[in-house]
Amino acid sequence: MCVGLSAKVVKINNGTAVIDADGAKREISAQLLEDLEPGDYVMVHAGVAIAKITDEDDNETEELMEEFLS
Amino acid sequence: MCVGLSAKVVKINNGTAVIDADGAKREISAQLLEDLEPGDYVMVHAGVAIAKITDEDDNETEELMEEFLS
Amino acid sequence: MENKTVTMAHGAGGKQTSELIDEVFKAHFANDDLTADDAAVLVPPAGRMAVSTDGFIVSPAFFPGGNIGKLSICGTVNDLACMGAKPLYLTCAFVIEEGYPMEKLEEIATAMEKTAKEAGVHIVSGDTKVAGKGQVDGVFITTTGMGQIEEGVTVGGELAKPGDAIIVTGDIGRHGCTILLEREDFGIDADVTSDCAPLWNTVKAVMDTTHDLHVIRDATRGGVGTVLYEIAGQSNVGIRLNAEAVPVQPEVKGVCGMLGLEPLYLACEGRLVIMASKKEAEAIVETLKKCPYSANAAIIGEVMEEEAGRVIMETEIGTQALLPQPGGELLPRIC
Amino acid sequence: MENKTVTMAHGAGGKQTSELIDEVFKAHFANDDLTADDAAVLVPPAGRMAVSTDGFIVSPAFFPGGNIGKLSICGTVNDLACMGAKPLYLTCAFVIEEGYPMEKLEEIATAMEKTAKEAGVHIVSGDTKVAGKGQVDGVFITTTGMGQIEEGVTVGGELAKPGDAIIVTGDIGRHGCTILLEREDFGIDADVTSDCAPLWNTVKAVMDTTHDLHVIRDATRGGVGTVLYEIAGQSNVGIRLNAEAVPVQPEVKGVCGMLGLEPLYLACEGRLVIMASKKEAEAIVETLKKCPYSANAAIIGEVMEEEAGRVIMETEIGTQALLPQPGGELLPRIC
Amino acid sequence: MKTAREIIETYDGPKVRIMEVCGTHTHEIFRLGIRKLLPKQVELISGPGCPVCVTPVSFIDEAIYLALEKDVTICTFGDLVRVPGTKMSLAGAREQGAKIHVVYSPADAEKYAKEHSEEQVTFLSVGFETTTPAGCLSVKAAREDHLDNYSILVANKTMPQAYEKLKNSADVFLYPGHVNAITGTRLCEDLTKEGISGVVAGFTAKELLTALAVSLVKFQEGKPFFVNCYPRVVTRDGSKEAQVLVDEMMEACDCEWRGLGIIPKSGMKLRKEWQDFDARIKYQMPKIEGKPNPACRCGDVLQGKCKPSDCKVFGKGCTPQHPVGACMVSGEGACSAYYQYS
Amino acid sequence: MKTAREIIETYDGPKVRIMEVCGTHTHEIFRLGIRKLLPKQVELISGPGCPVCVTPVSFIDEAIYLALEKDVTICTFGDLVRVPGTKMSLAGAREQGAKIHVVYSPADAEKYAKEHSEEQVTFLSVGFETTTPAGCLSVKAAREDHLDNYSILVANKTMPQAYEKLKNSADVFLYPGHVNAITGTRLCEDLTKEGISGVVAGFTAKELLTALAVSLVKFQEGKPFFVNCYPRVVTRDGSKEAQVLVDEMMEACDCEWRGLGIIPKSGMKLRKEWQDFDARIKYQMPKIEGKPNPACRCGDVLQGKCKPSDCKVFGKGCTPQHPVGACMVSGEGACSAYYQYS
Ligand code: SF4
Ligand code: SF4
Ligand SMILES: [Mg+2]
Ligand SMILES: [Mg+2]
Ligand SMILES: [Mg+2]
Ligand SMILES: [Mg+2]
Ligand SMILES: [Mg+2]
Ligand SMILES: [Mg+2]
Ligand SMILES: [Mg+2]
Ligand SMILES: [Mg+2]
Ligand SMILES: [Mg+2]
Ligand SMILES: [Mg+2]
Repeated sequence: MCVGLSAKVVKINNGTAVIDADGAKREISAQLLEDLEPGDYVMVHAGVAIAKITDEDDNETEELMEEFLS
Repeated sequence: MCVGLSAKVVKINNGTAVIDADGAKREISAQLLEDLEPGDYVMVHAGVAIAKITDEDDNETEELMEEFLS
Repeated sequence: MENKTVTMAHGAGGKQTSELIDEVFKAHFANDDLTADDAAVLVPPAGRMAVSTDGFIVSPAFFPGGNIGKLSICGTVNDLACMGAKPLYLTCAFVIEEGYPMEKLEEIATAMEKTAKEAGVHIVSGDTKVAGKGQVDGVFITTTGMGQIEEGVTVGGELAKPGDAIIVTGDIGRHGCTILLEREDFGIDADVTSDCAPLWNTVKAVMDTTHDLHVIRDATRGGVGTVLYEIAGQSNVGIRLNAEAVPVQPEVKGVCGMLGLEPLYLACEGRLVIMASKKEAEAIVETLKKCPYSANAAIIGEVMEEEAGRVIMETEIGTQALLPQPGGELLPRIC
Repeated sequence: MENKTVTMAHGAGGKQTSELIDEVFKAHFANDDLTADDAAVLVPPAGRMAVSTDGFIVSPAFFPGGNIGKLSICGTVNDLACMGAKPLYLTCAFVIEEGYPMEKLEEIATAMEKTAKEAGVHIVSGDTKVAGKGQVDGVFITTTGMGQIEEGVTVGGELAKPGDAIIVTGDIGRHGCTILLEREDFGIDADVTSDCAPLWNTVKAVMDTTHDLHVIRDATRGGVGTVLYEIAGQSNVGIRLNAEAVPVQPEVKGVCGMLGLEPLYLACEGRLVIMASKKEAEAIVETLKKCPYSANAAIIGEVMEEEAGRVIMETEIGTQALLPQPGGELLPRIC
Repeated sequence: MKTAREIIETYDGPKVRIMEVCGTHTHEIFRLGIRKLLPKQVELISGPGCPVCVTPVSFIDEAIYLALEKDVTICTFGDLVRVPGTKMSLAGAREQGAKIHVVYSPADAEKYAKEHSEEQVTFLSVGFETTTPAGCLSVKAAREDHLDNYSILVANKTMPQAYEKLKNSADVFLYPGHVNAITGTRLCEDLTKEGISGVVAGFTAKELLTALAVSLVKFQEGKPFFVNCYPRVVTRDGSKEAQVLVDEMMEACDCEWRGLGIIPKSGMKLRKEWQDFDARIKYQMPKIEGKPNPACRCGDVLQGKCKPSDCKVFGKGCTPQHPVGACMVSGEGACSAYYQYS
Repeated sequence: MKTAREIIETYDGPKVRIMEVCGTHTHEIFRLGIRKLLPKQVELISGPGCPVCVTPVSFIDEAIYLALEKDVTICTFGDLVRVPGTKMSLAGAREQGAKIHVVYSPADAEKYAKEHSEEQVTFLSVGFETTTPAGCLSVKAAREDHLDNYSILVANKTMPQAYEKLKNSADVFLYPGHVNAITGTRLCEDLTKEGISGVVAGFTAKELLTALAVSLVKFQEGKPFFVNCYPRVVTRDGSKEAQVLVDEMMEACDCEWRGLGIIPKSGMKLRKEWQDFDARIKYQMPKIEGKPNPACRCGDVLQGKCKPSDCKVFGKGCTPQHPVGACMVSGEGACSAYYQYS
């Protein structure tokens, strides 16, 4: 379940955030995440930011590979 | 005011009459006229028979002409 | 076809659109010229080409004497015929409301097939769009026809000549009357069916009788009265109409009496107004009476030089009066 | 025109219908071939004739990058162009909702005039129907086009050959994305405008570059994905698509990410899919890049003998996977 | 014996002004081209007998208020659809989403309400004595059917007060045959005592020609007269049933006529016992002041004080396609008839 | 060092059944053609993690009941529009005049209700832990906005009970990354004590390949294991705010899963304090017994007991164009994915 979209926070305002994904912007709820700031990356689902993420990218898989598979 | 249509009564039923004008039939109110019978001719206005008429035709004008103008 | 109704998916351009087209439209319209691609490739007509388009939005779509499918073929075929053109090719574009019963669509396609065959025209290309519930009232059809203009006859609304006889090919107003009774709930019961018919064969028969023809027009929207005013304007002539000669079915007269309407302004979908030299008029009427859709053809008036742009009625008491100009929406009246 | 809105009377076939036609349509569409009669009389195209019809019901009728009028010309012009046919004549049939603002109609006609001029096509005949309030959603337009097929080039959906290169003339899905954002209230703000454009000049430029062309198709309803599946079926070939080579505007990608949609299924109204011998592909792309509507043209895949009827995607990790078949109505999804 | 037509065409008596009160007479006279038969001394004036023409702007405004503000379905005779209100006609309101349902009779409006219990339905009750009973019958039926979604917006009028008001506008009245079918002829007979002459006329060509011929012959006799030239339909007593019905359900009230202003006791309204069905009471109708177009001379036209062609906007700003005043709307309106037939 | 892809392609350990629970995983695995990389011993099973697939027929029937019988505007994720109910889908109801409004988020449904105070609006609240908070937030907003025309029809579900029920269906679970983003990973860690192994997986190609590779390597070690392969999004604790919010507004209840039957305490419903917004209570929803098509083997498919192709109607009566069961509806449904990609 749960199509997720990683996007950058460009504005914060009273429980809501405006996010930007490749230039597509939308207001979403920021109520599930404390102290979000412009510039943060979040995972968005159904109009709600469900997690703050370290990066838009998935490069951390390399560390995982190193840890478990080498 | 008052487009009128002369039509023949083809059916009577409890305050309403079905009239026929050149084959166009419609149910109308017969409440303004006592003892209407199938075969009678009536003048119809806005869905109500407003007068029983002697005939569908206007030949009586000849009598009028004779009376007043000869 | 598993679906009993037309769904949005039928209009989305994918598998189900193809399904709909194959199973309903191609099944009925099949002929050598019909294309599966977005455009048909055709041999163009020789000589001059006539092209006409019309949208059909009749409500209700099914009525005594026909349905919107039959109408959509007749309307365009007749517009071509009125230019003296033999209808060759036809395209049809459907807009269908989400939820429309497949069975009815099938019935419409069947009528189109039958009428196109009778008119000798090939349906060559089509289009299907599905509009959301409430965004279109049932089904709309637009047909566009291409025809080959027969040599030797030139007709047009601007070619009426003083002295021409005016012929109508049958009793007038039946289509408009039928639709009015079906659509509105006026409680009137009258045995009237639409005159909707494809008239190319009729026009062809008249053209074979004489080439001395000036105007051929189908009296559709606005009826015979509107067409006469248009021609009077385009040709800058007057028109004298013999009120008593205009054929009207008694039932149509009765309905018009009840609703305060003038039959001359009721639409026909299978009647032509023809203007031709007076000397040919009798022969034309004779020919028409032998054709299937014009047994009641009649000479109803003549073209004159005076009163240019106007239509004058000769009344039942021998006086002359202007026919009032067609005035927009047909509304029944009590006063 | 005194009226600020379209009334039922404008559709009744009388004086006001003429008024509307004269003041809105004729004022914009005027040309030598435009008729006032019910059918236009035209010189037929030489050689073979292409004929195409399409109904346009886009909602909203006005959108960034165009309106229903522009679209109705582009759609049919492009369908003709895709047959290698120079568009000559066009008919247009309007269905307008009672109460529609005259100003908007005017704007639509203006767009049609401009687009027809650019495409070099003459509007030759029209039709106007007015439907009662609520019986049609604003305005629908059906256009039918007639074109002259240029000699020396034969293209068709059934002519794709294994080894052909597949070219798309620009970034995909902008029209579908634009309409989705305008129509639905998804609260998404993205700078996307429709790609709607008339492409005959583009096709002509390509045909002047090489005659070795097999398929030209505009990727309208259902988008590039649907067109590829259609061609794969018609030509009984497989198609290999390089996912990363398909040009998509970032904003369109972003919107699709949010709504769980695949850009390959979003409609374009100004993009062609071209299949041609691999050896001509570079030259074609070069030509395209010089044309106004195809600066982002790209080779996105090739035709193969294997996997007939299917479209295979080469993914970002170098694996191959079937492109899912187009599946009806586009619906945003969360899972 | 001369025919009626001969009498008319050869009339060489004194100048005479004949007013056809009834709109349907106006319509038929034009349709038959009868005006062209008249010698110069005979002037035909089209009077205020078209209910459409005399319905004031405010009535249309009231109907539109119900349709657009109160979401009421309006049932109406087709005649009213294009009559201009202050801002728009009912057709204009329909463009904005108002539900306007054209009916052939008030009974159909009541039936519509019965079959659409989820809608509120109001019938626009206009017309003279001929039409008023039909409106009353529909209200009676609604009570019998226990409808709480049906009402009528009443603008029914009565003729006698108008004859009084117009008595100096004409020498002879062609009385409206179908009004007299309901009211009988006693009142018209009585009017001779006040010096008002007239004949009751029917509607066919023969009937109209006869009525005109009789008028001219009697006028030349020089005394006030009354003749019932429509005896196949009109009797001395009229329809007792209709008179009783209307009297039971309605009472007279002052009433505005377009162009003529308020004529005391010339209108009808529902009696208290029937007020549940009075749309003005049911919807607590605010006072609506209609603003007719100041250029419009309908009022003068209706009184024979001027010809339609004397109106500055006749045929220019005001045409049947774009009527400014009510007289241009229906074929019965004097302005419309002049425009269309000349 | 081998790449993840190499590890997967060259796996030569014992037979292993890996269940991707999440529909989006299923979708991406097919889109990326990952199945084709797997050696024979690795079986991928598409589990019950698509909320569309596990939504029972009766839920669709309930929504249609509200739309057609109670004239309620239904706001829904697009995913549900084509899911078959007993007689029809929401798309079918829309054909019959139902108002079905597709939204991107529950917040939009609440906004729609706020802007359409004349309509009654119900949002179809489906989904797992990831989606439930969004539904709760919309109800909270509706109370703050004093809306009395907004409610939700709840079919939200929770995953842990499903893992228990399915524990014998797979050797390794690919846990749904976005569920864990909310719930954290503690529960999954604990499952190892019951012998249930799994890894939390992300959704990009790299993330999926890594998760699979880790699964295979750890599986060969022979002991129950848990690894969070999606640490950029998923933490040990998840979103406290979401957990508190949902706990405050909802409580567990027994719940029907399409194909799996009723799983105790696997569903959510609004707590008493929020019942004004519970569509079932607001509209006194009668008990609706959905009748799934008896030919449909969705339940077995979801449990890995059979392949879609083992279903008699797969690809014949049941296609994405004409789905018989929910698994054929969305791209995430196992049957749909099999049909479309093979
Ligand atoms: S012409 Fe028009 S504006 Fe003038 S009096 Fe007649 S209705 Fe009124
Ligand atoms: S193929 Fe269709 S009917 Fe069979 S299990 Fe899958 S969804 Fe159900
Ligand atoms: Mg035409
Ligand atoms: Mg036509
Ligand atoms: Mg025509
Ligand atoms: Mg098409
Ligand atoms: Mg409808
Ligand atoms: Mg086309
Ligand atoms: Mg097209
Ligand atoms: Mg195309
Ligand atoms: Mg036309
Ligand atoms: Mg609308």
